[in-house]
Amino acid sequence: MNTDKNESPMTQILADLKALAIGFATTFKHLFQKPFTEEYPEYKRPLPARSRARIILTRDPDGGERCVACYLCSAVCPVSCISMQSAEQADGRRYAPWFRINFGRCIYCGLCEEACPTAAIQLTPDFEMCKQDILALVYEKEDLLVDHGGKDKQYNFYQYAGVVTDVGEKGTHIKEEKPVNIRSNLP
Amino acid sequence: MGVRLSEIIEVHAGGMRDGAEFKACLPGGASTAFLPGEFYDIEMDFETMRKAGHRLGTGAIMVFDQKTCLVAATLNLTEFFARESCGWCTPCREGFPYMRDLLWRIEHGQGQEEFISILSQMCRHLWNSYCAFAPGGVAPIESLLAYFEDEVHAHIEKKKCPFNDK
Amino acid sequence: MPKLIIDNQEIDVQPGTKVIDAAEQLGIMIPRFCYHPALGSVGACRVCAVKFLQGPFKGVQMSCMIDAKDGMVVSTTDEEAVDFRKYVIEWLMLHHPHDCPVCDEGGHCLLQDMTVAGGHGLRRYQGKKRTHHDQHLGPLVQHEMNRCIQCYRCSRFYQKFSGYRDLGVLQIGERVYFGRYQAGTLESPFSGNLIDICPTGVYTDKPSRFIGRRWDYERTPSLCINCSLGCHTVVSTRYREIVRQEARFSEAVNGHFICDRGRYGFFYASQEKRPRYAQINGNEVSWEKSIQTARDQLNRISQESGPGAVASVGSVRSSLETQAALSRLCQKKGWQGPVYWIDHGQEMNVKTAAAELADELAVSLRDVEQADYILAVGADPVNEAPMLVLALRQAQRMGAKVCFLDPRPIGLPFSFQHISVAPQAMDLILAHLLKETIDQDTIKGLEPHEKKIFDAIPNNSHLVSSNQKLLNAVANDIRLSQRLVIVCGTDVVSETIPERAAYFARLLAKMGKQVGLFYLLPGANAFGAALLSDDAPTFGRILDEIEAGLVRALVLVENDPYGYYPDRPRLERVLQQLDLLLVMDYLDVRTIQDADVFLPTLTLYEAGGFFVNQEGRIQKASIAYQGGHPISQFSNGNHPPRSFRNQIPGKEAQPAWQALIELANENSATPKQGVRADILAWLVKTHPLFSKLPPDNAFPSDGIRINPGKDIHFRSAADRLVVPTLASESADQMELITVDWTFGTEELSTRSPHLRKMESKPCVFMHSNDAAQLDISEGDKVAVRSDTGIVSIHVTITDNMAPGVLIIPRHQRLDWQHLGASKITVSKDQIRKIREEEPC
Amino acid sequence: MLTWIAGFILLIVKLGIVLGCMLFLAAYLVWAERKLLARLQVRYGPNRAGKFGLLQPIADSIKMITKEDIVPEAADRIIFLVAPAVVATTALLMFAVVPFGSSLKIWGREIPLVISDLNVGLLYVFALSSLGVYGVALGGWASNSKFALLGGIRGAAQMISYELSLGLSLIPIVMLAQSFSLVDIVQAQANYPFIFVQPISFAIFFISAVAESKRIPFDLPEAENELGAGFHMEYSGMRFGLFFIGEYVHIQVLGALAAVFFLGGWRGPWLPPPVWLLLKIILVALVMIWIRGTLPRLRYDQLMELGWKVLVPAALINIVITGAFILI
Repeated sequence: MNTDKNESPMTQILADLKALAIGFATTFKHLFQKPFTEEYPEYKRPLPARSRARIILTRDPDGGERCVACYLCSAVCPVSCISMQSAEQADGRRYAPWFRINFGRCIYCGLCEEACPTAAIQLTPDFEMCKQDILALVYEKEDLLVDHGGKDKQYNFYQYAGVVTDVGEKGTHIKEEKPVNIRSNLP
Repeated sequence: MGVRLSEIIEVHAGGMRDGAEFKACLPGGASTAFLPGEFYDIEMDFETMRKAGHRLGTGAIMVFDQKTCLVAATLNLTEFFARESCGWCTPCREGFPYMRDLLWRIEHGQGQEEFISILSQMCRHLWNSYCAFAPGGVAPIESLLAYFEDEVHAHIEKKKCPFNDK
Repeated sequence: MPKLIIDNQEIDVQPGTKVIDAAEQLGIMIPRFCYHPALGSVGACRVCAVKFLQGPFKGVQMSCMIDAKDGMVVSTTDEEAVDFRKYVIEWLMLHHPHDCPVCDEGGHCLLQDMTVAGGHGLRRYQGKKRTHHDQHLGPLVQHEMNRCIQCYRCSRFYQKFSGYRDLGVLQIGERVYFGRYQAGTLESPFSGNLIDICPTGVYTDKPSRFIGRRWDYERTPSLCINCSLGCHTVVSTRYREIVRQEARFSEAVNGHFICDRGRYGFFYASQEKRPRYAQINGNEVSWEKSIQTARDQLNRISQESGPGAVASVGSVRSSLETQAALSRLCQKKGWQGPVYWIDHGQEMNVKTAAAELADELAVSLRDVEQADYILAVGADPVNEAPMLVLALRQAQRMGAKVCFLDPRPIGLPFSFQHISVAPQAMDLILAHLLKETIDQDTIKGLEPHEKKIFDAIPNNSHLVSSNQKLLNAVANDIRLSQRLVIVCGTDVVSETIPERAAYFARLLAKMGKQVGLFYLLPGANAFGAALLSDDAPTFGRILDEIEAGLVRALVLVENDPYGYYPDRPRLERVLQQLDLLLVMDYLDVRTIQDADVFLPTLTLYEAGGFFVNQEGRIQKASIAYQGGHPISQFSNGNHPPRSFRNQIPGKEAQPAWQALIELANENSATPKQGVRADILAWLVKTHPLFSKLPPDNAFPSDGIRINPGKDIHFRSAADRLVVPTLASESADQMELITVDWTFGTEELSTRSPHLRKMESKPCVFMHSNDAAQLDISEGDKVAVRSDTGIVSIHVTITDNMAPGVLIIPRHQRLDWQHLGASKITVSKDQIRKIREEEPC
Repeated sequence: MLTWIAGFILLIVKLGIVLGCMLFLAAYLVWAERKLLARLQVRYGPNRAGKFGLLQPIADSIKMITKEDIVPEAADRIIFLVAPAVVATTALLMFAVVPFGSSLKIWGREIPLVISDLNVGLLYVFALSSLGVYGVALGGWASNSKFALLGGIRGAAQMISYELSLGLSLIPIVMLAQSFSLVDIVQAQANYPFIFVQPISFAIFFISAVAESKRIPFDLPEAENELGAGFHMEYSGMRFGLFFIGEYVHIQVLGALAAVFFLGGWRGPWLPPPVWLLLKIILVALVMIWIRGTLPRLRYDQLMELGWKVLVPAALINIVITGAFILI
């Protein structure tokens, strides 16, 4: 209807009818095309590694849990589907005694992964996690924790953090000087 | 007062050593700026020095010849200031070690061009510290960047100290 | 009134206001690390730099160091200042560890905020980071020195502000270290404030370590009820559990700080042992059944033996609502009570304190800081009301002199005078001091009844002689001072002293001085109890009547006689004789075992309520959470249950006032809504004093002060104020008094597992002369025998106390309740040295 | 008496057959629509339940019947419950006057192949069609939800606007057939279907009919991307199903009416009349599906403009022209 004003109404109507005809012809031609659809259970399309689906908790290269229960993922989660409790391990590491993600609520936005300072929480391409019982979608730490480092195999937060854990004493971490000797007057 | 710097060096201090040429001097201890060659004949009194943008300081004159790396000299001075800071205010306590690190990197061939701007900005900001220690301490660095910037650039470009042949 | 312009906005400020505060009044928050309103400005961090465009100062200057002056034009957004501040943040972050995720300060960290706000996101520094070893600073404060940004707040608070010396700065330059010379528990009972004032995570809260983040906490304004000062706090709740308590700024009461007893004294609320279900004879039943049973039984006893056969005991730790509901119940049913006081002495002391605290004499804790002379009588602030120490310290820092008249070994973190006399002699000394101080003109101008009191003061030269010089000096100081505060305790003092202190204060006021009167009371709401317990008997009397069979039913409302009654065998015996013992409490008190009917009640965190502190200030605590089992206990520390419930588990308990009103009503159908408003309306009606009580939504944060003055009737002062004659001093007799300690004696805070670790081992204090006489040396174990029992305890010998006195803490881990009374006399042969392993 | 009983039984049988066919057809129309739409969009469409997804309608109905029937708390309960039935019933009732053959002789009885040959059949159709809008408007209103209410109001406005052009487009037919009875109208097309003489009428009728059935491009009452699901947003389970069935029955009715008014009704060579009618109905339905697969939704103002400024004037002009021709 937005054609030029100088055109006569008849030309306009004809143009409109032509446009309509082209539309109908297009859809009509589609009838005889082979559908594009990939039929899901028979054919599973390989997903890129960075697809956002099921969330995992990874481990650092030494096998320790990466999650330090800093609450950043739960803070950033727009649907509040992550909850946890932090506590201290015997070696001084901060960890989560329990960690829960309600996948019934999760919208797989990946903000938790972005917020995670230790590369612990990561999203994986595995999206097939449909359950009959909605409570079965509430994943506990046991269900989330995996035995590998996910996308980032090397990172170990405690090598940078500078706190005393089994990873190292003060001054033994990456880019750290030996602790200052406060009893010495030497320069 | 009023004695010319050249006179002090050549007459009272017995002149430069053999083969040594005057390159710069610290006119009054570690917390004064380098006096480059153009001030060789300056009169050593408060008024003249102030006019030239310098300070007389404590009167302990240190002379550097052309074979001396002034970056290394400044690094040495900054090392001293970093150690002597009392630790009360942030610019002095953290600024000097930071500048020491940057100078060390420049001297040891790890310098980057942006270090120069960081250094000059920090020099300006260290004037806002609690006492007069930091403004004094940045004087050598400020003058290094003012008069001998080429030398600093040479360090960065060659990725080593040009005075160190090894 | 200097008028200045900050960021194009004009503002008038009080002379002496710093530019940083002037900006804050305009809503411009200039970054700061070292500046703290309580600690003052020192210009160490340099992050509050702004640019002064016009006026007496020019260029980039620290806004915390410069007083606002007329004609100043200040820009906080000037490029140079912003760039400098950016550099300051960069410098501070050079060595800051990469541990925000595991740092408890994360989420309320000033450094974090400023770093993000200043836009510093990438570390340009390529060198190695400086590290420090951390120290163990005791069970309350966690130390992580790597995070330090050298703002000096901690050492300034610890040494300058509070006066303790064991934590401070070591080293110079970039090696500056904040800590103790040797690792060890911090000596100050105010160490928790380090956590609040540290702008980053060097000092973090150990009991709440790794529990949660600030943004997950529900934070509610509350009150501390661990002593009578009623400091303002804010509690953090998470998963149905109070996890942390911090100081809340209060202009009138505690300022910015609170003591450790208050800070960590809240753990009783989520104790695992806390009773949460109603019981009849030890069996859990429903709340309704319990109420019904109690009501029927009480009515039956009331009918059979008259209403006087029922007695009720209230508590000084209950809210005003509970106290009022109990009064209303007793009035309606004609029961005896509510009883609040252990014995006549305590009753007299507290009631006198409440009555004497006239409006013109009452001062707040913060007013004490303004005094130039402080005379403390029978008060031991560190142990009785710790925050008073900080107030005294501020006064002392400003040049005030502090003098203590007390038998106990007073320990304060600053210099003061201490006249150590036996409790009996205190009144005489005070009277003497009074006589020495007041000038003749004032005496002549006295009203006849006041003159009579003055004339009744005898000459006690024999008693005074040993302290003559000190007393004269004190009297002289008092005469010279202008702003005095008399602090008076109510615990170890004899019945005449609170009144004498008030009399002293009145006379000093007549001398033209600005005088304040500051009482310490035995509980958070003792003032309220004093106002609401008109003619009730003491607890001792009630026990007599139970023994005589006159009282058959006893209602204990949030009151645990086992905690304070000094004759435990008798108490046990007498409580057995009752036909009905009804106990309401939120603590796991011993009486629950004896109770026929038990009703669980709510803490102030769950029920909220009003509390009247020792200066007559009504303050409000808000409801922090709904109660019920903490999730961590409910799930055994594992993940929380996955199923839903309609009701919060363990939430059967009701506020005590609710239970009391349900008892008062004849049928069970008492609504849950509106009961509190009813009680308050009743309170206002029956006690006109409370008519000033503002509505909940308009309640001022600092509360309102009600000072009855002489409005409520107590026995006339003139009849009472006679100086007691000193009991004949026998060299063989020792006076034994029981006292409070900062940690270990107070009912609520001793239930905190963390403060448990702070408790010292109970010991008896003894003057070195007495010890020498008895051949006892430091650390020996002695058995002190009284008429009713024996207490075996280690000895601490000191010169810093009155001779002839034994001082025993009412420590929860000590069976001091076998002594028979809180003040008794024992002869020296009743003190016997025993071997360590010998049972007593 | 016997005749009356026989007539009654006959009526019931006819009703049963028609109703059964209609509902069956409605169910498979849904299947056909999904399937065809999918192909128009280069997809497969339902292909899981049975061969080619043929059991899909059954699966759907089982699902809908077993789903929880939710009534919103704030809804006007009675109206909320009745509204879907109004839509479905009025759509079904319209079929009462549609002839699906001339007549049949069984055991010597002349059985007219129409449930009821009303002499005002056309008016009856319009009356019911107008009533149908109550279901939409009331359902939207009773849900007590803003989207549903908006959908209901839009539905009412749309119906009123297009009812007019729908009615006006049929006046020439009545003029030609000289009768309101649908049977007579079909009889009048014995020589040629009216579509040849009244193409403009047919176009107006068809466009209005699509609008009447609230289908794309006129599905503003349920416009998913603005109103969620519009008037039936709060409906679930079989109540939603009733709305759904109502819509597809409506399509059939409109197809039948189009066939009766313009395509010669049950007339056609070789095949039995009801089959011809059925084929014509299906043809109309398929065209509607095709339209759905092709055209985008109109904006509300465009919808109103088309109705009032194009269709109604065009229909009026058409009447005048037809009248002139008949008079001449």
